[in-house]
Amino acid sequence: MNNILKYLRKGELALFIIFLIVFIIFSFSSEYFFTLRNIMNVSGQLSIILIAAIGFSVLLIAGEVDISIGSLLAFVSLPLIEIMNITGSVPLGIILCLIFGIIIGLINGYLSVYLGVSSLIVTLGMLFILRGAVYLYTGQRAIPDELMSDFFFYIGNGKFMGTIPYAAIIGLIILLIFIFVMRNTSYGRKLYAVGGNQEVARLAGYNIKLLKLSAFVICSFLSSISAIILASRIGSANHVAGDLFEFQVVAAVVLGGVSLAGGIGSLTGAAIGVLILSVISNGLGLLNIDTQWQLVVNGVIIIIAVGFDELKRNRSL
Amino acid sequence: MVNINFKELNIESVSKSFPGVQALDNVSMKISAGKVHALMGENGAGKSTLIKILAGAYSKDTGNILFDQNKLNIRNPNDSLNYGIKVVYQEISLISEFSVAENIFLDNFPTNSLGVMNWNKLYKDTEELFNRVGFNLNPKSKISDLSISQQQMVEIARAVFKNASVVIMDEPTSSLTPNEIEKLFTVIKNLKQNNIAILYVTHKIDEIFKIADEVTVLRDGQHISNKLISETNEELIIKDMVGRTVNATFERPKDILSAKTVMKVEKISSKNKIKNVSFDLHEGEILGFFGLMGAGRTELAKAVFGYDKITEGQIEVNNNIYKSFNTSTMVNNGIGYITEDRKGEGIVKDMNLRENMSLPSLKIFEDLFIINRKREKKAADEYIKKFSVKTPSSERLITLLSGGNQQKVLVSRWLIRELKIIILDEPTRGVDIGAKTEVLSLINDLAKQGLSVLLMTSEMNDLLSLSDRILVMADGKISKEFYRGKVTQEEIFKASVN
Amino acid sequence: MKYFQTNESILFGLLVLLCIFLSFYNPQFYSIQNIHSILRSSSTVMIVAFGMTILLTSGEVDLSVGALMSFVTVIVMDVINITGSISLGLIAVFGFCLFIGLINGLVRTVLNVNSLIATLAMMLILQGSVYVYSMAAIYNTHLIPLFSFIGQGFFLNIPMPVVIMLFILPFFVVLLNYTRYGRYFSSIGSNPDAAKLSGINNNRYKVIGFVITSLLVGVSGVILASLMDTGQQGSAKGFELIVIAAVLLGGTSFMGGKGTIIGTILGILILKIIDNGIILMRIPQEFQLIVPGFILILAVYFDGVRKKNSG
Amino acid sequence: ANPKRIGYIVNYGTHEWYQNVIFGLQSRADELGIDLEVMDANLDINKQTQQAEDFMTKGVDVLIMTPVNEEGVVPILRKAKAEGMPTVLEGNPAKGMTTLFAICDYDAGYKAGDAVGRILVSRGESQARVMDVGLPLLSATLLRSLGFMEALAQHVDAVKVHELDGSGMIDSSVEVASAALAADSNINVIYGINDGSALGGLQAWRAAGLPEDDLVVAGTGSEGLAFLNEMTKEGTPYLVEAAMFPEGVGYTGMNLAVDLFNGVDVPEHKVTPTLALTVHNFAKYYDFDKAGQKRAINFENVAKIPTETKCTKYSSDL
Ligand SMILES: Nc1ncnc2c1ncn2[C@@H]1O[C@H](COP(=O)(O)OP(=O)(O)OP(=O)(O)O)[C@@H](O)[C@H]1O
Ligand SMILES: Nc1ncnc2c1ncn2[C@@H]1O[C@H](COP(=O)(O)OP(=O)(O)OP(=O)(O)O)[C@@H](O)[C@H]1O
Ligand SMILES: [Mg+2]
Ligand SMILES: [Mg+2]
Repeated sequence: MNNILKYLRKGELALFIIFLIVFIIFSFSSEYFFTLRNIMNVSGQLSIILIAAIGFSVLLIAGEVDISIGSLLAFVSLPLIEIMNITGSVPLGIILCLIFGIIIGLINGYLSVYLGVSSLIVTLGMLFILRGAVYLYTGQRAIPDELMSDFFFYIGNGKFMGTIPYAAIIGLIILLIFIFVMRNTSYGRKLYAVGGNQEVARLAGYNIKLLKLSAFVICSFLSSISAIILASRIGSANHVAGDLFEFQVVAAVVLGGVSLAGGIGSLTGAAIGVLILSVISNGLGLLNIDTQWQLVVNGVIIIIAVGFDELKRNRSL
Repeated sequence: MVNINFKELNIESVSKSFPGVQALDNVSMKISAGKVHALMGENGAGKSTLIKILAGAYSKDTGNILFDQNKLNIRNPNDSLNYGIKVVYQEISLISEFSVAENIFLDNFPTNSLGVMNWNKLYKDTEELFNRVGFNLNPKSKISDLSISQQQMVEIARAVFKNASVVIMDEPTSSLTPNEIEKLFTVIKNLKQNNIAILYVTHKIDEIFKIADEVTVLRDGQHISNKLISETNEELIIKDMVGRTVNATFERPKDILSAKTVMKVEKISSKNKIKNVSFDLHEGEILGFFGLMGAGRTELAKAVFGYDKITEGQIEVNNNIYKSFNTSTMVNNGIGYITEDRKGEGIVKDMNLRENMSLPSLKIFEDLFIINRKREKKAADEYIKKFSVKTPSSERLITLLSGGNQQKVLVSRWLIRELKIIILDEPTRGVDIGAKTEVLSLINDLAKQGLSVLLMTSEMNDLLSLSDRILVMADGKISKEFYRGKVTQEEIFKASVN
Repeated sequence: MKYFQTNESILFGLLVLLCIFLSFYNPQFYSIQNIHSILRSSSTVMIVAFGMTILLTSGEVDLSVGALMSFVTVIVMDVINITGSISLGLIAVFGFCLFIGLINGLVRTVLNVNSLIATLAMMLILQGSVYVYSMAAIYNTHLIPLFSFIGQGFFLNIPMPVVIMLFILPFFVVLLNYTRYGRYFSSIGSNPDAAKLSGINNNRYKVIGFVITSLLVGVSGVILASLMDTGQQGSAKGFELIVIAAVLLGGTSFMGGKGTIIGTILGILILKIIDNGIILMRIPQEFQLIVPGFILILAVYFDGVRKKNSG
Repeated sequence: ANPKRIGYIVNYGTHEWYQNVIFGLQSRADELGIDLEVMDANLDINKQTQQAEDFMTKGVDVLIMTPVNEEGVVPILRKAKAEGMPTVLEGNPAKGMTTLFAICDYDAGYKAGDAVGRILVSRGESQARVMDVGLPLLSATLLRSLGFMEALAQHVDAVKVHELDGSGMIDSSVEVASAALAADSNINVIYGINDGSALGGLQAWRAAGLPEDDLVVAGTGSEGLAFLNEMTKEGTPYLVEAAMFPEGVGYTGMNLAVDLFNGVDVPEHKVTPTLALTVHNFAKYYDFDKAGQKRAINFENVAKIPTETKCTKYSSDL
């Protein structure tokens, strides 16, 4: 516990306490909540958002934003499933899916960074374009995974030793890697600097464009990994997948203290943000609260948590 | 590439134009290694532009830059850094979320071959650097927790820390206290001994006689003169700069303290370190404030102006007593405020000069609900002329003006309207000597007409020559009160270190 | 033309090109009916977009407009059904919108929650609570003709929603361009500290921005309810994105500081004409997503190129 | 013995149709003393997957699901099988399912088309020019449109003038239908794949100021009060409703779930009743209180409707 606390900075500590409170409340109010099985379920479920949120945070920290990730989720699962169905090879599908993700990241990045169109606009446009393309390609019908290979099924549904979801393990590994990269490598620090004050970073001789481009690629790449896990969980390339996903990710990440203005925030914080929202959603579901009330509660919690945090830190975005 | 041995940095016929402005017009100069070369000129003369070209931030239109006879190929900041050209910029250029150490090593983080940061080395090297140059800062503190002057010290430390062949300082002392300025001069002497060429830009003429070896003056983007320091004097330089002489002593009325009280600050405290501060301000009085860095002058100004909430005490203006108020309350009571942080809190970057000027006073330009743009423009033009703001028109975006000219606009912002009290926090920072005299004498004139002034400036001479009273602050409290003519610099300093 | 800024001229050119292209393709494009249909569906977006332009100009955003709008359709229909009075229905709607706008504004200013998050949360809350208010859609049982007139009627052969929009429009053009409040909003968006230190009460104007937007949503919501003849939860889905996309297309910056109502109007017309054209041309409706995506990026790109060229 | 707890994951619980399905499920569960727990995936397939996991954690006796998307629930079915959890689907078949209760979309559309055809013939019309306010998103709704058109063609010369995507929502339907009518308003039949679409089409017609005398509007679903309100208006062109009796669907579904739990042999597809409703026959099935905005279903009469054992067409036939 002490070790965990040491790693949490001030703001994150406050969030972590909120998380604990939520956790304890649910543990007392639902008999199913604090069971190994449920905890493991949640950890698998949240990995989809977590992985995308890591990439999203990296990009936010670098001072840019990508709101096309929800559409991207649906889009990159097309090559994944199609290639798997055609070639019968899961790795080939995965590789192609990731390549598509990288390409979209490059396009987003190129348009934003090299052509100088604000990334919000580029990716808002991309949100429409990718979703439209998915509808057009699929004729608004999901493409099923016809291969039905166990390997692919296990990515999103399987559990290591029957207990720990593989998805959770993938999420955790990615999280740890990127926490390290952002904190302790010059690359990570440069991303912070670029997002914190682009002009200063430029005068320090950074290749701003390349750095930002790389952040776009990371964001799309990680979202593509989310897409793979999601596709495995829903056994298809689904045209409705990822609808409003970008909002879920934004909410979690900002709740976790990553600033929309760039240069501020940590992946630990972002992860706690994801944790809080996922646990709330799970707990409310187990308590049989109507989805409608869940929306209300979620909204109120976001306001309270972010507001509380703001008041405490008195930071402004 | 680094540590090139050279005798002179040669700038040959460099020109640069921006739409509507010829910022540099065939400027040539030589900066010798081991010498301090001062660069002077009015606001907008082109000093910062020249520096940015050397730094690779702007590209020049024509001309050459050479180390002796070797042409430098500066396409971007990276090239410039590789040549060892290090710049302390006029506006603070730091990552405010980073630690001091990270900022110092921003362009060259200590890492292993995999790019993993070596934090220990980072902090240790920073510590050593500070010890060497005599700055006293914690390498781990966050920039946003530091005062402007502390930040300026970080900037300076960053520029000189290693591999420098040319160090360029654009008004480095504009936000330093005398004590820190001394330290900076020691650093500069140190650099000279290491055979580094130094280009030093300042508006404070006395400084160049302390450290510079030669001085070049620019006017309107053109090279006017170049003299060894031993062959020139203050008057000559000012004449080169402005084309005339300026006079900078001020007469103040004698009986000002018997005038009626316009503002009564009673025992106010704020979260931002102000503790139990009280003072009166009389009609037409210029009340000076002095304090060392972090003494709390800015915080006091912000508390009085309603920017920071006061937690205790009250303020009486216009016979109204306020315990809780915001900036619009104060503006409506005829109070104005000029910030020390021009870029961060002063200019509105999406607006042009006219809109920046009229922002707090739009009401007076209104016909019914509609702004009368003609009147607004006329008022703006009037102040552009009065302070000789260097701009093609009042419709120019404020960000395209030079730093000093922006400051003039911000001063005009408040003079355009009827004011009872003005709070000036470093109002002449970065303003050239000609305009500075104009600003100060305007303040003096306005005070004579009944405007009351709270003047916070680190320029001791201005403070002494203008203030009717001087309050010295230390640690968020007022430590001593002095009266005009009955105080010396030494006494003020003594009170401020209390 | 003098009132057009350059960016607006580009949009205007684009609009003209679109119209010419479509009329070649299908002469029906210029039929009165079609023009009515385009304008009618543009009006509800425009009305809300006026508020959104102000908000974006002052550096804020409101994602809850779509959810609020569908809530409004339910409230207005329900209250009129119960009381039989349109006035009471409108009072209820605007009271509610005022309340929501205030909350949005206060959460933003007092709790200091970034507005993207604050209004995203409000969107969730409204989406949820509209069902808590009434699980079922509310049908028009009052059958008051005047109510149907609001959305479906014509005045001087102009659809009523357009008339209402045109009635509101001048206020906002004047407000943003010719009054001090316009300047206040821009300065708050561009440099909040500078604005505050100029004696502007940032928080007050931010709250006002949110309230205005919510009230405008009230207007659009009533029109929509009349058009649908129903109070329908879940209607106006994705409305916020369309409004924001249109405002951005119109040249207002998401970072605050710059905003133009004329640009916003042009942006909406372009998007709506594309929507309409796709149906007229009988192209797959999926292109209703793809084409605006491209247009958005292209328009902003060309705007950037132009700015670069002119310095 | 009856199951004690049954979980139902609805795809879109705020839709009137599904509220009435839930009402039917609940009515039957109450009669049998079963605990029914409902979760709403709110059109989010990922959420549906999570909710299925939650129900398995809770260990309900039977899991009923209306898939947000048929392909998307395949892994859930696979997991449920591994867990030995009996599952029942509603609406659409999916790979690996055990049993399904659903209306026949094609047949429902067909019945409405048939009724509209008769009306046109009785009016002496020889051509049906149709605006189909559809929802290409779902195969079910495509089947409805198809059935409708094919039945219509049995009576008159049927042309589909507009094929629109109204998203199944009244507001989008108004919008796309307005544009379509502007392009070509020579229409005499509006078909909506649900009530919102039909009403949206009708509203667009009205907003365009077109005459309603020769128009026939047909909706689908008998989702809630909307069609009853409109149909009972004086002089309305809204004459036909392809009724699908959602309450009846729920009622049937609960019986199916109980059978499955008890190991009774269940059909792969249990078809629920559909019928073309008009203003003349609706009272037999629905007790409609217009002032109170309430309807009550007559389960008995619905049960008496002759019902197919197999649909004429499935989505695989598209
Ligand atoms: N990016 C720019 N775009 C357009 N004009 C510019 C730009 N930068 C500087 N200028 C103009 O070039 C001229 C020279 O400006 P510069 O900043 O070099 O002056 P300066 O000598 O440093 O003045 P100060 O003492 O006020 O800092 C000014 O008229 C300024 O308005
Ligand atoms: N020792 C310190 N450690 C951290 N922050 C400090 C320290 N001293 C001052 N500060 C911060 O520096 C800022 C500026 O200080 P302040 O404005 O009080 O100084 P001042 O008297 O106005 O002098 P100047 O403006 O010349 O720096 C404040 O925001 C304050 O919080
Ligand atoms: Mg300068
Ligand atoms: Mg200060």
